[in-house]
Amino acid sequence: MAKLTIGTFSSLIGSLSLDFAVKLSDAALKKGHSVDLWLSGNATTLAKKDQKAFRDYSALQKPVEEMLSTGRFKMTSCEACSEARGIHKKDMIEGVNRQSMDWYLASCFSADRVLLIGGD
Amino acid sequence: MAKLTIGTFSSLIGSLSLDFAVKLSDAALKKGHSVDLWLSGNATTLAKKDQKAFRDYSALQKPVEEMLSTGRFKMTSCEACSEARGIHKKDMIEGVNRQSMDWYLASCFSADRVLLIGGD
Amino acid sequence: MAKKTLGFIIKSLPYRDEVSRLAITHAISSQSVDIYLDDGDSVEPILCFIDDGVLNCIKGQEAIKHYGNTSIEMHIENALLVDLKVYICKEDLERFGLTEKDVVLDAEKFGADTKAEIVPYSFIHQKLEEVDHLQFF
Amino acid sequence: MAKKTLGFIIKSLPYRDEVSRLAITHAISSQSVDIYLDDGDSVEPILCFIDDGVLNCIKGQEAIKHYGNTSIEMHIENALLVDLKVYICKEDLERFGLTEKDVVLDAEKFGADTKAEIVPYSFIHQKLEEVDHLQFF
Amino acid sequence: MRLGVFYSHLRLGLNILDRLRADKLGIILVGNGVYHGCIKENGKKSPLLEKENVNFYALIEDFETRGITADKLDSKVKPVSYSDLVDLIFNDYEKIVWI
Amino acid sequence: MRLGVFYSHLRLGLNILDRLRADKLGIILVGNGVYHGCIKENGKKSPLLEKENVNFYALIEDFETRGITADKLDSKVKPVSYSDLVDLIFNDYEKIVWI
Repeated sequence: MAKLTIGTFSSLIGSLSLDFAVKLSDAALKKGHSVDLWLSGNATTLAKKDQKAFRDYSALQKPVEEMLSTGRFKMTSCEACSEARGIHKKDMIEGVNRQSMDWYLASCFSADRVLLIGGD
Repeated sequence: MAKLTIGTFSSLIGSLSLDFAVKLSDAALKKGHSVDLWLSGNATTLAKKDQKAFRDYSALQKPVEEMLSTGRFKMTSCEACSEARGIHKKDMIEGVNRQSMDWYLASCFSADRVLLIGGD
Repeated sequence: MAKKTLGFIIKSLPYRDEVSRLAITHAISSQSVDIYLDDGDSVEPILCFIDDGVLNCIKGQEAIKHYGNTSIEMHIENALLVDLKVYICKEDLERFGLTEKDVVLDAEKFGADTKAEIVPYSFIHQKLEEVDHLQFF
Repeated sequence: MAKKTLGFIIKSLPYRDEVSRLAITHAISSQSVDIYLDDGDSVEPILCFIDDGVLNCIKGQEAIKHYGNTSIEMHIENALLVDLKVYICKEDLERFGLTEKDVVLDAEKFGADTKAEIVPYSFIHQKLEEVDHLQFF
Repeated sequence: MRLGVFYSHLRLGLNILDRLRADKLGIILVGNGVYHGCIKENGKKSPLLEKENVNFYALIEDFETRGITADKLDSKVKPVSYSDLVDLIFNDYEKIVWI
Repeated sequence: MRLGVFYSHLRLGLNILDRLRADKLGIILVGNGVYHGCIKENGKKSPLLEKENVNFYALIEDFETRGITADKLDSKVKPVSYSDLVDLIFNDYEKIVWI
């Protein structure tokens, strides 16, 4: 089984790019692969806990928690990008890591495939 | 003196559109006008308190607090857009209001000029 | 007793940023704006889809099925349900080879009387002139 | 002992979204990636500016003065300071009427030896082929 | 190289795609990129589809979200699911990018 | 109507601008829109500047942020500050939009 590293910059709601990242991760996990999901820039808003699920907005906390429970999914949020947005360690979904950007590069090092979803 | 209502959807960091909204508000206040700033969509991230100021990122909490202190600046954040992002009343900069979208329309009603900054 | 008209002009694609969705939800919120206004005062929004924005109006959007999100189509239906004026630019539909059969024009299934209208750009431009405030999304 | 090369291809305008800035800061973070890797393993980023992305390289950006934000120019200088390879597409510069005088090519004032290079697109495309992983920003 | 490109725009980035060369090139239409697979503008199909020796795909979830059914897709464009994407990523292409 | 348009893109929305008519039309280049005021692509200045009977402005803070100096601006384009924008908004234009 192989490893996919996904990097994302998109914000939680709006572009559906984070929905894409979450759904692609889920599909890869279901096929037995492992996935590292790196959140940088506005994507760090995905790691904020206590998102209220409305029908008009993407609500990704639940699928993220389900994927974390597989043990083959790691989600890591850029520390500086989070702090700049007022999202602190205590605000984050349990099981999501915070690291500096070098973590992403290390994840790329050991990945079989890397997909960086740029833009917002 | 006149009233300017600005609506914004852009996220705190990246596009500088919120920086634009804040700087334009400040310039209008300095000329004696009053300003309503409506935060919807990703712009609700501007109302999150405890933003850490880094040189690499926009850090707008301080100018917002200074403008609030003039008494001629109101900043109001969309309630549902905030909750969907896990930003609750307790997470917000002091003095910033939360309302539903009709507040913005009422603000437009009494505004001399309305500028909606769309996109992200 | 005053009425202010607000033009909501949607030029952006659906499901890219959140702008077309927010345009419609903001327009619909005019239904409850009275609590902030004096008796007899009111706000009337007009929704116009132009340029790439007309692609928001394509029927049969399966956003709920695939992403669990309300579709833009449902928002347009909600706007018709509360009798908002909705205009779709004829020339832009034609540019994309779309006809009235392809787009949301009514919400009859929910009992709405109001229908969206396909109108020439010149009609929409007239609305841009008439409204009190103008906003592009 | 392995080295993985990562291509960071910047096609986006500066100060629009955050993407060009994040591309460069991520590339620079290769300086501290060792803590996660086995001895002797390393990651080598290559930065290429193409298409509208070459506008990130214009000299004299006053982002600090006006918005209190580090400029993209300063990030490029930082990249050169840590000896990253930086390539700027010749054809795209020419398309915008820009010459080597207009763009950031060195960070000599900070003591950097490494210089950015203006190269034809074919050279950049060769790099796209050579790197282990490719990322467009 | 075998390059898989996720393409998410209607208006931006076409010239980037135009310059990309690969031994095997796949273009996977996602997000608002799916319109290229079906919409004719001024009666002409997207210039993207003219690019030769390319395998075109479109993400079912994304075109259906926008009210487009598979029968509207150009015959060159193959509908794929998220599950199919995983196989394309690991089996068909060695490098994958998002534009 | 007297219409002031804030224009923030390099690539998007040009056709929207093209169709706008007003008794008095101002186009204020902000964000990445400022490139239209100075960059010549393939030797040609932006088609935007060909539009007639338009007052063009460019936000000083935004072009300087991008490394552009006022002397590089086309002679049709007037540099303005945030403070100037406030006057344009309240004195020169009765409707203002952002594209």
